Parts: sequence; C-alpha cells; structure tokens
Amino acid sequence: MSSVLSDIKKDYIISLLKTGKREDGRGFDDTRNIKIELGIASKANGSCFVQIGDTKVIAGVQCEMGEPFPDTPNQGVFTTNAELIPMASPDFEAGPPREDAIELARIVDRGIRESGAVDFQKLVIKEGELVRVLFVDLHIMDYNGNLFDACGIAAIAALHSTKMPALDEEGNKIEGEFVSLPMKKIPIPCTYVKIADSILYDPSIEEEAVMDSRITVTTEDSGKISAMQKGDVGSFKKEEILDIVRRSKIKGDEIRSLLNEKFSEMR
Amino acid sequence: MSSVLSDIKKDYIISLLKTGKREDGRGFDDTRNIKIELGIASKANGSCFVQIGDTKVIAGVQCEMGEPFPDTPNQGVFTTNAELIPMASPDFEAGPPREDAIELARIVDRGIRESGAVDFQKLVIKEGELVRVLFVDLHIMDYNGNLFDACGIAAIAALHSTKMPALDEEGNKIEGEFVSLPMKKIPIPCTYVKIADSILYDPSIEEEAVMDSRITVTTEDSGKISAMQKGDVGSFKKEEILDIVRRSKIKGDEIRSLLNEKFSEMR
Amino acid sequence: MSSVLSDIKKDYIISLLKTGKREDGRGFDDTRNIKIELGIASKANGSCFVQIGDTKVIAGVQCEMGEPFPDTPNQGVFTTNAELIPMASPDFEAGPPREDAIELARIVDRGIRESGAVDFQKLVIKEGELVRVLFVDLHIMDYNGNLFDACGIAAIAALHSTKMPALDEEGNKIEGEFVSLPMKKIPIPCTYVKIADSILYDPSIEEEAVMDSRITVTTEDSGKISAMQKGDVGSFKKEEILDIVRRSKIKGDEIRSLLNEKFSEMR
Amino acid sequence: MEKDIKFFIDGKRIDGRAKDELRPIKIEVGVLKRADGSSYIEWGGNKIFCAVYGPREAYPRFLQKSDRAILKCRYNMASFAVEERKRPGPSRRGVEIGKVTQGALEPALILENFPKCMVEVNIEVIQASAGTRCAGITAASVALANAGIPMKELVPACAAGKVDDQIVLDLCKEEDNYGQADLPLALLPRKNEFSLLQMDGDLSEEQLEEALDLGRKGCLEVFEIQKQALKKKYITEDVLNE
Amino acid sequence: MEKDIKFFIDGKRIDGRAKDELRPIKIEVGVLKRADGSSYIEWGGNKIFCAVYGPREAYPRFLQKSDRAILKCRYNMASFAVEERKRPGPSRRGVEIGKVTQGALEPALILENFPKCMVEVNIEVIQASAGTRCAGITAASVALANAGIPMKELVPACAAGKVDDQIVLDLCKEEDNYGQADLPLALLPRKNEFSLLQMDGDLSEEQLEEALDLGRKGCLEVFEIQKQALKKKYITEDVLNE
Amino acid sequence: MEKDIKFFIDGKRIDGRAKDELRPIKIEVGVLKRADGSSYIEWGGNKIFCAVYGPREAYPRFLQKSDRAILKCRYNMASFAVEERKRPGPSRRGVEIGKVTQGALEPALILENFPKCMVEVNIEVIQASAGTRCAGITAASVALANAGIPMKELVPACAAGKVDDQIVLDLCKEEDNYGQADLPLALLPRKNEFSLLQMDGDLSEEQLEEALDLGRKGCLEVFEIQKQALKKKYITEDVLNE
Repeated sequence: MSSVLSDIKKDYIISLLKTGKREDGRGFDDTRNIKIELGIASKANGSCFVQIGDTKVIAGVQCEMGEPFPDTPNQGVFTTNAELIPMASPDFEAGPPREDAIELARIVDRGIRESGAVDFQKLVIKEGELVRVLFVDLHIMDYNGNLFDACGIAAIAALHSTKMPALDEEGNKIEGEFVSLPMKKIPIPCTYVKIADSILYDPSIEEEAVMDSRITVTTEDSGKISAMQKGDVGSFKKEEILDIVRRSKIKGDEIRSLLNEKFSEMR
Repeated sequence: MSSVLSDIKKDYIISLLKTGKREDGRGFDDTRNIKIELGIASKANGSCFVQIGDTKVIAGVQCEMGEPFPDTPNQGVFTTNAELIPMASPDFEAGPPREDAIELARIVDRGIRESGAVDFQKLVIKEGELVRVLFVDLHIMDYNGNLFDACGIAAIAALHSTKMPALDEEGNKIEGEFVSLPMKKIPIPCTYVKIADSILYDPSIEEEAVMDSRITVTTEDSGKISAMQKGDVGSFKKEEILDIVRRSKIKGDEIRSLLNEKFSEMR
Repeated sequence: MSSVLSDIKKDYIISLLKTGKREDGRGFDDTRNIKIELGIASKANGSCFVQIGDTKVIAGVQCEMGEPFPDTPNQGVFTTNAELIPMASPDFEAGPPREDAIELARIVDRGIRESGAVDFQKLVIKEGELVRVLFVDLHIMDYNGNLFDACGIAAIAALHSTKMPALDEEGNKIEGEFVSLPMKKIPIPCTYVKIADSILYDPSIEEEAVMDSRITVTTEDSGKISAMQKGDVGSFKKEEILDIVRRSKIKGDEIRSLLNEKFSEMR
Repeated sequence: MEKDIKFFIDGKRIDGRAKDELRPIKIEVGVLKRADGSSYIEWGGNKIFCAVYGPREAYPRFLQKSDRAILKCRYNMASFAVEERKRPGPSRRGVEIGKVTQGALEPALILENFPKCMVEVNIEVIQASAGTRCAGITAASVALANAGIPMKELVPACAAGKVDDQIVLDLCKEEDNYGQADLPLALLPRKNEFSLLQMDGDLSEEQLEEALDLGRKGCLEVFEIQKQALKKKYITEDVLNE
Repeated sequence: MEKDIKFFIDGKRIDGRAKDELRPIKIEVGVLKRADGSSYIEWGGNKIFCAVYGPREAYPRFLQKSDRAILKCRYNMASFAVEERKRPGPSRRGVEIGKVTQGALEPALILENFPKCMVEVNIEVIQASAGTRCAGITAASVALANAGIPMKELVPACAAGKVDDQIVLDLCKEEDNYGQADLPLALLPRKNEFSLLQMDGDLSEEQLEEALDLGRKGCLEVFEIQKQALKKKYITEDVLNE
Repeated sequence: MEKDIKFFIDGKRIDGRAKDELRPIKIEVGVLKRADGSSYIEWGGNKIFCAVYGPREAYPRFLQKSDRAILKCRYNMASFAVEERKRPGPSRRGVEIGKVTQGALEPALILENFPKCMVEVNIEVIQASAGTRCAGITAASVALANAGIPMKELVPACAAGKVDDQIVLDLCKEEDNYGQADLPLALLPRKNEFSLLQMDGDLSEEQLEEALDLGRKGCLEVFEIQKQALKKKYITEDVLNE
C-alpha cells in the first residue's frame, strides 16, 4: 500500500504540516467527502458503496446456511474476504490475495467480530447442526488512501442493511419474507497517520506514501475501544496513542450519525 | 496457440492462396488425413484417439456416481477437462491449465452439452440424490493445428463408445454387465480460418500462425447449428459467417459418416 | 539438496578419502553425534527431535478420527508430510512443497508403511466407517546433510512415543486416558554416498555436495530389508549395493538400540 | 434446459419489451480516479465497472511483443453479483470471457504504436443479470477511449437470441436461462464485421441470418449510447475548463 | 467469548502468577548452524525457533529497494504445535502475524547500509500456548543481533490484557481465550515508542492507559532477558576462544 | 497388503509367464511430429508416449548450469489411464517418479556439450498396468536417442519382485498389488551399474542378490528391444530416403 513519491513531495508536505495545513486544504481532523449508498448490489442480501474522497469500495453481504464450527456450536459462521483487484490501482495484481488484502480482511473481520456488533448466537437455527453463514466480500474499486476506514464502514453498513430470507421452525425458507440481521452495535474504525510528529485523520494516498506510521482505532457507540491496529511501519508514543483514541471517539460518533441517518432512510 | 512464422512465410502462403492453392496442396475445403481409433485406453469407460494430419489427441471418458448439482436435480453431471501437456508442443508448459486449455475445454463441453448429444436425464439414478457423473478428459499429444475439431470429434466419439457399469434398481453395480451412454446426436465442430479473404477448412499450424481470424461452427445430424465460437483474433462479415455455416454442414456430414462407420464396426 | 562447493574442495575431499579419511575425521562407517529427544512438542500426540551432527529435525504425530479409504476399509489412515522450511537452509524457499520435500515425505512414508511398523488394522474403530487418522509432520530446522536418516529416525521414534486418546466401544474419547500406538517394528534408514569409489555412511552436507551417488537402505530388527532408494544422481554396482546392505544392518541395529533405550526411559 | 414459460404475452416479452427492443442502458465515463480510463454501465439489471491501465511496460517480460502492445482483458464477477455467492477469485468462466473480450476489442485498437507495452482492461461485474459479456465489452470500449488508447472505432456489443422459436434482441435473465439460443455479438460498425460471435443452442441457417441482422441493429443502437456518453463527458469537461 | 471462569483465586491468577508477572522465559542464542543468526525461546508453554538469513541480494528482483535492504518476516506454526492439527503451509493468520512482526522489528534496524538486499526472519512455532507473536518478535530481535544486522536497539515484546475487568500482564491460554481484551505490544526501549500494537476486545480509555503502562513494564523485563541471553552467548564464546 | 491369491499354477504365473519372463513389449520410435524425439511403448497392459524437447535454453533462468545442460523429467498419468479416475494435473507420486526417472537417465547422457540448456523428457501414461516407471524410463531413453541427445548408452529398465517367496521378473498388476516386494531397476548396460533402484517390501540379503541378477537379465532383454526399435526406425527411414 505504498506509492513512490519523490522526496521533494515529502518535504513539501512536511513543510505545509508545520504551518498547520494539509496538502488538500483539510484540517488535521477533517474527513474527505464521504458518500454512502446502501443496496448498490441488489442480488446480495446486503450491500454498501462507500466513497471517501476518491477511494471507492463496495461491501456485499451474502447469507447461506451450513454447519457451525465444532468449537462454536452455538454461533453463526462469519467470514470476511477482501479483493484488491487490479481495477483499483496500477500496483494491484490479479491472483490469490496478497499480504495486504489478507491483513485488510482480517482487520475488518475482527473489528466486527470482536466488538460484538452482530449477535452471532441469534444466527443459530439448530445448535451444533445448522446455522446462518455470513460472507462479507469487500471489493476495492478505486484506491486513493485510507482503505481500512472505507472498508470498515462499508462492511458494517452492509451488515446493518442486510435482509435474510426468513425461516420457519424447521429451517426452511419462507418465500418472500425477510428478516434483518441481529445487529447490536456500530463499531467505526478511524485511521490516523503520523508524519513528522503531526497526526492526521483520514490520510490521502499521498500522505500514506510519506507517513512515518499509521494506526487504526475502532470505537463503539458507548465510546469503548473495541480494536486497535498499528500499521506496518513506524512506532507511536503512549501519549500519541491516547490522543488518537480521544480523537477517534469524536470522529467515530460523526460517522455513526451519518450511518444512522442512512439506516433510517432505508426503513 | 501461435507460433512465430516469418512475414516471408506469410506472404508466401497468401500469394499461393490467391492462386487457389494451400501450402500443403489441399483444396480450401479439404481435410487432412483423419484417423480415428476407438478404445485406445482400455481402463477408461470410453476413449478415442483422433489424428488429423499430424495433430493427435486422445479423449477418455470415465463414469462415477455422485450427487447432482442442486439446480439440476434431474440431470447427470458432465465435466470436460483439457490438458495442453508439454509433450504436445514446445510452447506448452506444465502447471495449472492456462487460458487456452480452459477455452478449449469449455468449447468442447458446450458443443456436447448444449446440443443435447447426451440425454442427461437418463443419467439419474435417484432424483436429487444419486446420478452418473461423466468426466471427459482431453489429452493433446501432438499439436499441429486445428485442436478444436480434433478434440470435439474425439470427445463425441469417446462418449458414443462408452460402456458404463450396469446398475440395479438400488444403484449397485451389476458385476460384468455394461450399458451404453444414452446418446442422441453427433454434433461435429468444423473450424475455418480467414487469411487475406480466403476461408480455409481444417487449418494447419502454419495457417493458424498467419490467420486473420478463426471460427468454429458445430452442426448436428439435422443440419441445425448447435454452437459457434469466433476465435481470439479478427472479425467476420455476416456473409462470410453464413458461407462458413453452409460449408460446415457438408463437412460435418462427412465426418459423421466416418464416425457412424466406426461405431458400427465397434458393435 | 545441493550446495555449491568448488572443485578444489571436491579434489581435497577425494584426496583425503584415498588415504582413508573423511574431512571431519570420521571413519567411513561412523555416525556424527546423534541426539534424540522424545516429546519435544507436547501439544502433539507424539514428537521427537533428532540431531545428527548439525542437522536438526522434528517429527510430530497427531491422531484424528475419520473415514478409511474406500480400498482399505479395515485399516487406519496414515499420511506423511515434510516441510523444507526456509529456516533450515538459505536454499529452501517458502511456498508449496517442492520436489525434494515430496520425495523426502514419500520415502519416509513408505519406509514406515511398507515395513509394517504400525499395525494399521488395529487403528480401525468401526470397519469401513471410522478409523484413526495418523499424521506425521516433519519439520527440518537446520539442514546439514543426511536428511533422510534424520527424518526416518525422528518419524519412527515419534510414532513409538505416541499416546492417543483412549476410546470406548462407541468411539468416544475417554477423558484423561491414553493408549500407545500398536507398533510392531523399528525400521531404520541408513544413507550412504559414493564419492570416487569410497562409500560413506551418514554424509555431511559437504560430502553430499560432491557425491557421485547416494542410496538409502531401510532395515528391520530381523535384519530384513524393508526399503531401498537410490538418490537422484549416479549409479551403483551390484557388489556395492550388497556391501551397503550388510553395513546398513549393523548401523541400523546400533540406532535401534539407542531408540530402545529412549523408549524404556520414557515408560 | 427449456422450461414451461410463456415468453410472449400480447406480443410483448416477459419484461414488456418488443422483440427488437434493448433493455435500458446508461453509461458513465471517467468514474474512477486511479485508472487511466474508466466507465460504468448499467444495462438492464447489470452493473459493471471498467478500468483501463496503460499503455505501460508489459509484465512479465516474456509477454512483450516487439512490434505492438498486447491487450490483456480481465473479467471478474464480484462474489455478491449473483444470488448464490460466487467463490472469490478467477473462475474458468471468467477466464474464457476475458479471452473473448480481448478478441472482440483488439481488432478496433491501434496497438502498433506501443511495442513492448500492454494495455489492461479490467471488467468488474457488481450486479449480474444476463448479458454481462456484451455489457462488459461495451463499457470497456468506452473506457479505452477515455484512456486515450488509439482506436479505429468503438466496439458496441449486444446479444440476439431465440425464444419460443422467435428471434429477439438482448435476452433478459429468464430468456437467457430457458430460451433456445443465445448469440452474443460485438460489431465493428465501420468495418461492418463481427468481432465477437458465440452461440449455444439451436439455430437454423435462416434464424442465424435473422439473428445476425437483429444483433447488428442492437449493436448500432448501443454504439449511439457509447458516443453520447463520451460526448457528454467531454462537453462537460470543456464547459468546466472554460 | 467469555466463559464462566474464575480468573483470580486469592489475588493470584489461574496459573499462580501475580497480575504484573511474566510467565517463565528462557532464550538461547545461535542454536542453528546454517542460519546467519538464530535463537530459541521458551516462554510459558511456547517453544519457538528463529533463524535469520542475510543481508543477501533481494529476490525476486522487483522487491529490491535502491536505498535500503528490505525485511521479510515469515511466521509459521508447525502442524503439531497445537492440539488440533493445523494444515501445513501458510495460513491467513500466519501472513498477518508475519506482517506485524516486520512492522515491529523494522523501526529498530538500520537497513540503509544494504541497498537491494533483503534480511529474512523465519519464525517457527513448535509448541504454542498464547502469546506466540510477542515471543516470536522477542526471539527474532535476538536472532537479528546474533546475525550481526546493524540495529539501533533490541525489540522486546509482551502482551497486556484485561480479564475479569482487571489489567494483567502476559495472558496465558485461558486468559487469552476467555478474557476481555488482548493487547500485544512491542517496545523500542530507548525511543520509548510502541512498534507493535494490536487490540481486540473492549477497553476504556483509562484501561488502555493502564495496559500500555503495564505492557511497557513487561517489555522492559523481557528486554533484560534478551540482553542476558546475548551476553551469555558472547561471554561463553569469548571464554572458548581464549 | 497380502491377499489370499494363488500366484503360481503349475509353475506358471497368474498371466501364464515363467518366473524370468517379461510381458510382451513393443516400442515405436518417432511417433510425434512436434517433439524433437519421441517414442511409444506398449508393455503388458501399459501404453506410454514419450516426447523429448531440447537441448534448448533452460527456463526459468535460475535453473541454468554454466557447465552442462540440465535434464527435466515430467511423468504424468492421464486421468483415464487407471480405472478410478485420477485427478488431472501433477500428483505427489508423479513428482517422485519424475525425479527418479531423471536419476536413472542422467548418468547415461552427455550433457556437458550444452551449458545453460535443458533437455526435457515428457512421459505420458495413457494406460497403466504395473511397471509404468520402468516402461517410461525405457521409452524415454529411446526418445532421447531419437532426439539426437548425445549419450554413452541406452538405459533399459525392468522390475524384479517377490511373490509367494519367489523372485520373479516384471511384476504384473496382481503381483504388484499383493506381492511381497517390488524392485524397479534401470541398468547402464556397458557400465554394468544400476541407475534406478527402489524397493518396498521385505527382502533378505540373498533374495536381494537374486532379484538384482534377475532384474539385470530382464534389463538386458529390454535393451535388445530398444535397439531393435531404433534400428527399424532408421533402416525404414534410410529405405524411404533412397
């Protein structure tokens, strides 16, 4: 997830930051334009298109039925997959998922799974035998920075908008009836980069190319922290981490409001 | 499926064609020598060796039993696989099937499947539960042009010669008893190439190397067209297509006669 | 399994051999130091660390339950896998098992399987339905020559030290009770290389780099030969083969004694 | 494969169209930032993005041609584009469609200007509903123009088919699944030749001729929509630049 | 994921430790002959080998960087390292841990001396019992020193976590499986920054601060053990060389 | 693996052969047009094609040796060569046989003339019935001669084995499946050394010696058939060329 940017560009970005400005004119805590469109892929049970600046991703949710994992007989199955398809960047290649795509999928997966956003126990049809199997597939269409937030938001929004076939007591589909997923929370990931001691929210692709380090903090409605992940370069001081956590809560609440608006439009 | 041939060679072939001649002396609608040998691989349920000129292929058919696909509970399962093994050409490589092999297998598969050559409903043992599973495996031994026709003929001939274990009402094998496949038709693919406005049947490898475009037309006993596939380069006029279709019916009938002879010898 | 060693080194090794000496001072039939440690990986059902000179390998045995193969309904399932992980040598690479690893696994597998070392029939829980499934996984940690012997010894020792969960008549695990594998023999592989007509036991990595040919002979307690495998270069005279077989029996007995000691310590 | 379906009611097709009528088509140009050229098409129930990269150095090197650029076409269907989830990653079907897409587009491109280079076309199906290969080729041709790849002409594509013994244009899902023949076509409008032609099913010679004629008519309508989309894009940009 | 487990008995944890106490740790240096540097760590129930190769020419070539060496970290768990046999070969989990391991170690290395080269770290887990990524990073840092790779400082790693609403150090298996949060950390001791930080679970801001402080304390203890292991290795070698 | 089978009836084997008798063998040379050398062998129930390409530049490049050509042997069994369909593509068994085939053939070739090159041997089993590796090596040696690869001598191959405590030549399917030992051998006739030797089963030292002697005798008979096949090919061609 890096591009080649000349040292000159880096110096320019840093010198701007020293005067408190970002290259694209944003404040340190400003998001680029966000566009969220639920239901973009109508064959899926749930879907969401998210655009942050020029970064565009689509999340699709599909529901099947199957056996639970042996060690969690009383929970539904949940799988997240991400494809950094060649469409999205001249640097992405076709073929089996690379390290970056695996990391992305795992982080989005944990952000949802560990936060308890979905009540997996309500996805059980017959304990130990038959459960709902949820697939979240993330397609990156246009890669221009801050993939983690775009994907995390698309995934949770797609899940909240998912309609599954209703089932009778024996687990057979009731034709034409649908039920929502048992959603409990809206965890929102917020990504920050550090460039020469400035800490910036929602990095652009140019900022990612020159960043010293990156961290993603996922918070919940209650203000609780449900996940954190330092990126693949650099390091952070304790004070920086605590500062980022505080800022993440504010930004997380903003995006949650936006999503809640969309969800109520949908109903 | 291309070789490097000098432009000089191309000019030579074209200048010959202008005088109505092919490099190897054939007329525009002449086939190279065809040799068909049924039952070459006796461990298979059906097999056929086809040689057209110096192109040599073997098709093997094997029958197993298994579950039908959920969307076709009342049909047998049919799978075609082609291997462009390194034996056949200095350009073929070992490893997973490449684009060319996938295209070849899919075209042969559709030529048989869509024409209704096999009565797949008669391959059902217990609807939705147990059906015959047919595998057609194509091995290319020596690649010297016009693989589609060689493979298409080998596959349909191998299927017509297939003997499956007979089954009792419960689906158990009756030792030592065999039944033929429920075959209904003999679809025959005929491949033509266009080189500088001349349209030639059964291209040699040299002709394929300089062709402008290629098309395969599959016809049935009744004269019906059951499949068509333009190759990976060039384009055709409507009139050319209709002309090729007419010529395919004649050549298709010739090869069908040849096969019917072989089938009656076999009985 | 080869390294680059200059011709000078080769000449030096050969000239030493002509005076009856090996580069590291050993006699032609001397083993390097052997260290055997049972139970190194306590999560496995059985495990063994083997060090021969600086070659270090670990074998782990794990037991599961599953269906038998259709053609051997009255036998347990046995699978051997070897990983030449990048840790062990600058020449090994990550990724799917290469030719060398496949050959190694297959030779160790056959050395155990064909010798009847394990009574596979006693691994059946319910004939044709439920059997014990044994996995032997070989991890090469440090590659300094003679991998076959190190792996063969580690595998057979790990099997002899394996404790499986005890099962009641219905095939359910009896909590806290364990049973040993039904072992019958201790086949020991002995590898020899030929360098300029000298035949040397337990080749070092330097000797393997200059060898003319290699052969592994596996013998049993009774002095019977249970497996042989000529390596990937060179050839042997009949007399050389018979000489190596005789020497293998002596060395095999030595290592068997060593293992038997370890096994009795374990009890 | 035929089912007991009534394909025509009062002379109208299942979705209300006339026999020679296309489903609604909408094309947008330049929808992706990172790509050198891009487009988005909605065609009936299909939603497809297309991104073009290049010309850039061909990789891996052994693919390079000394006298021209190579064209690589990748067709991919998102897992969630169909009702039964598709396994992620390349499928045999996708490989074949990529290959025929390349065959359909290449005759219209001028690749001789860029030896040792490659032009990459990425087609991503987000929602699928019969006719994705024709929609993909149509969108790809527009994205290639948007990327500034030199071309002789645009390549519109459209399927003809046979249902209930009648030749119709642009099959919808039910017609595709239970009809008698499907004939996807791509047209080089100026050269008046077909650069995509596949057929599975059952056609007589006369039906084939009728289908080729009808398909050509459909392609020419698609061609107009392609041109409008490009015109709109560049007029808008001109206005903005003033 | 929580289970009805009693995590504390008389103020002691399940395995008898105090809240701020590490499990026993033993590190050996230079245990493999073939590798340029190596180490072996036993940490609680974990047994992990680490081998370092390099700097040597980076391969495949397109990975080469003109201004510095690249660091490749491979984390692998032996099939028999856990009770339920793991399928051999790379797993998605292993790929991610390899990536965060690289992120944890790289800030401490001086890679600018070796353009176009690579340094490879191979971590092989032979027995696993909670905390393998921290143990692997700790061992890898020592093996890198053993290989003579220039570095600014060693990188110790250690997890903090939350069980039963209490912040504790170095989770054991049960605490990891059924606890409320796990926070693996790696520390750059001189720079006083964290180069590994992951968290899954549920922490308040105050708990996070407490956990970072406790984790830092644990890392510093691990740091001492790393230094002792290296000292012992080189003193022994010095003695042998005299 | 032993079954209650009567391996000998009136001193004859299951298929009527004497203990030291080969199954019928037929070899044809130059059966494929595209390959540089080729052969076809029928040996008992086995049907095997072999194609040789080279010497040509070794690819991928890192395989090249500066002082000689490398030999690559690929052994493949067609899916339909056995009664239970084999999954297409390389198998672990095929990889191992390719490797031992290379080991059997290489000592007889003069590869020093072609540095940086490779010679490729492709063995394709169309019908399998015990002893495919020996039949493949036998055919490959003839195809290498047909390709004009410089060689010191041909390499015949043949298995010996033990059934019912008796040493026999060239095991048939039942003897292979239910016998006591299988000893595939390849012989360098002039050098009088074995370049293929594998064994699984149960042999005493005396039985091994007897098997090696019998196997050598079998190899020498195969050697004659190889020479006849080549002679026939070149005499026929001479006649045709006149």
